[in-house]
Amino acid sequence: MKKRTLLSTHHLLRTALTLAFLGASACTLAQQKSAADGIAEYRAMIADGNPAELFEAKGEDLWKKKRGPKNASLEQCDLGKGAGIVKGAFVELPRWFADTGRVQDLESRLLTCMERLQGFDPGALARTPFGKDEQITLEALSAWISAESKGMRFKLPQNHPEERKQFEIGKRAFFYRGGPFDFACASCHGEAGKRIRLQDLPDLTNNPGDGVGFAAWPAYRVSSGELWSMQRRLNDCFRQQRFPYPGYASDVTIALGVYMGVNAKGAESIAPALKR
Amino acid sequence: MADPMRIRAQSAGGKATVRVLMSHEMETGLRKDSGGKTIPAWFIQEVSAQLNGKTVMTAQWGPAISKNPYLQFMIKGANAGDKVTVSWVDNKGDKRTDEATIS
Amino acid sequence: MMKLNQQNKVSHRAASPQRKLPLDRRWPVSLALIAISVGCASTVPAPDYDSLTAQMMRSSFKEEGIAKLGRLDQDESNAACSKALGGRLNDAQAAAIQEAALKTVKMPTGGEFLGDWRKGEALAQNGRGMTWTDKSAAPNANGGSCYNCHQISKEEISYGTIGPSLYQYGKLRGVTDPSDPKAKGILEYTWTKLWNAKAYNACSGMPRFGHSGLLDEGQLKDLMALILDPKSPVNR
Amino acid sequence: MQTRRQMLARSTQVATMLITLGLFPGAKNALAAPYNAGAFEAKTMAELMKILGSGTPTESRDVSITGPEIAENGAVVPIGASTSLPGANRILILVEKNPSVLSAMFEVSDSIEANFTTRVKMGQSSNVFAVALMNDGRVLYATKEVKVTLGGCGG
Repeated sequence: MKKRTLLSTHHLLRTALTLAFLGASACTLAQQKSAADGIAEYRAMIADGNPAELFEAKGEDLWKKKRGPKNASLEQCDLGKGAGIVKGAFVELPRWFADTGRVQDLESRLLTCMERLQGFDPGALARTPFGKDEQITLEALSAWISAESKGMRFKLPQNHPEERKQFEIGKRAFFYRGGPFDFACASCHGEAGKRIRLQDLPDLTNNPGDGVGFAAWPAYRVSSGELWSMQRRLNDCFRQQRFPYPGYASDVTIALGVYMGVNAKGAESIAPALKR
Repeated sequence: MADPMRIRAQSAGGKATVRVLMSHEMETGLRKDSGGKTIPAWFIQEVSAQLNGKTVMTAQWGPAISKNPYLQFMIKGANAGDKVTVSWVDNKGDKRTDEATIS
Repeated sequence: MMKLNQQNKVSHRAASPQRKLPLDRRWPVSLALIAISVGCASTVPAPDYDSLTAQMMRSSFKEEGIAKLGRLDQDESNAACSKALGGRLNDAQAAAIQEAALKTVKMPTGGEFLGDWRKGEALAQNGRGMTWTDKSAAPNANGGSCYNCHQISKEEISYGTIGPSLYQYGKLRGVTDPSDPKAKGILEYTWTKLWNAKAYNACSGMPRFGHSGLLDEGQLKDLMALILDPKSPVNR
Repeated sequence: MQTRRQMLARSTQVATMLITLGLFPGAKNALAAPYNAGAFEAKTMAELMKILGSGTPTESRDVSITGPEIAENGAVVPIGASTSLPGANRILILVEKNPSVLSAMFEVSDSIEANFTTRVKMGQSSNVFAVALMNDGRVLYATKEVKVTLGGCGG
């Protein structure tokens, strides 16, 4: 709701800016260059002091705090490297979990832990809108857990047949065209060196580089002042793709996570990053 | 209760650079929700910092400071091991104080 | 949208999850192929990822506002181009899709192709419409999103590069007088591209603005004027 | 919107409360002035100076302002304000085209550098100002234009 107001303000801002530029007359190429440089300078100025740190601190607290109907902490949660091991877990997710018989990403795994250890209803957690109630918990937890693998390189396991199957299905979901615009994930992220407006688009069919694309989420969004998890990032991609609404931690989001994560092999994680 | 701040304080050459992140909505009071109702203003108005218990800085802020505010300032005559305390109070009277040791 | 869905019916059925096991009907064929090509029947066939994907898409999404589940339906172009995983279609398949797309194009009534380039510029700037947070799916609620992917007027420096630059589109194609019969070819070509871009490129990444009911005839004329009117900043 | 009087009344209340709570141990020294709600409602720099009881501002090379040429998002614009001159008692950060010009007002003490960095919201492209109020009554400023833009698509 707040978001709508914000978006329309942005729209007005951009219109105003366009009008301002209509008055300008310098060479397009030079303008292009300076705009890109200017934005790079801006990003460098705000890089130090990423408010994502506030969410990391909160996430660490929430991990250790006794909560939920069972009044238990998440300290015994197995994120794939054994109960309670957080460091290095993030750069290997999504992966196969024998106890649930599923491939899970960070957030669907957190739903499992919050259900089994703390007694929360995972369906209710998944239905909670982003930025509200226990979703705030999930966002903070993903900020902290990802931060514990900061600087490490992605190496998703592909040993289990189900992990390989999810990669194949995720690839097909990535190229799945639909909706009134005929868009797929690949429409924007299938090729290197492209932009939407001035925004660089990472090629997610390959490793687009350290701290880019898959290796940059969760992130603090400057525009809304919120911490966006990968689930929320994907949700907004599908919104802009003009698709229906993807369920939180639904199969398609996990399969896409496997596809993008495996492609990002070797990329250094900078999550939680800072994004426009 | 408000979430804790993140305070980093580093000394060099007898001066400490203090960088603070605060967790706050900083709502301007000018935005409307989807129903067209104005979202009431809610923002940090006063910030202060102390070095070993002595006030060295106070500031007044308006709603134009960004959400989850960032502040950087430099304290003279501060050394590693000294304590820096930062406090804020918002327009609803909510407040928060956190402490960090200068490194 | 209605049109799209009707057209989709044939291909939609093939991928529909209601048909429990489309696999069953495909196995004998693929097994036979394996037997012929490898000459060994002990190979374990790979799962049918396309069907699994189709089922997963169905179960993962829910309707929200104007974004109904029918948006997951694929017509022939979308189904074929998805399946190609970013690769090219074979020539015959591409030609068939393009031919079908060309037949969908409705030329403007009264033979007038160009509207107001100023309105066209506003539409090109507007990237809104058709998401689950938009209230209406009617053309007047939609922008053209053109600058998201194309350079158009040189004054707007915030443009995307997914599509080719359209700066001086008309000028480079020698359109000095749009009413000249010599310009008719390029006018029709451009109109067709805007109406249904799949008419020239089976897997074009551009939305089918006319065919999918995203923009109405008046709006398309305004976009035409933006890139073809010699008075538009794009061509000056 | 609150009237200015209501805001003033409330901020006095808050200040009183703070002093009672002992939250500002330094409240008794000159540093902690009560919240100046009026200053944060001023629409122009001239109006602001009147409210603060200060003189006419003059541009000075001894005051500096840092900020980006282009801000990718107006919600977060990093701005630094400082002066190399001794004898500054306040440093202000102003955004000319915001609904109210004053964003932040820092009190300078002997224990602190007259150098502050924070992040402000900008509704549109605008000039931003760093203003130093000097003990001798001079009001010095530096200014810089920041363009506000947005990347990404409009959806």
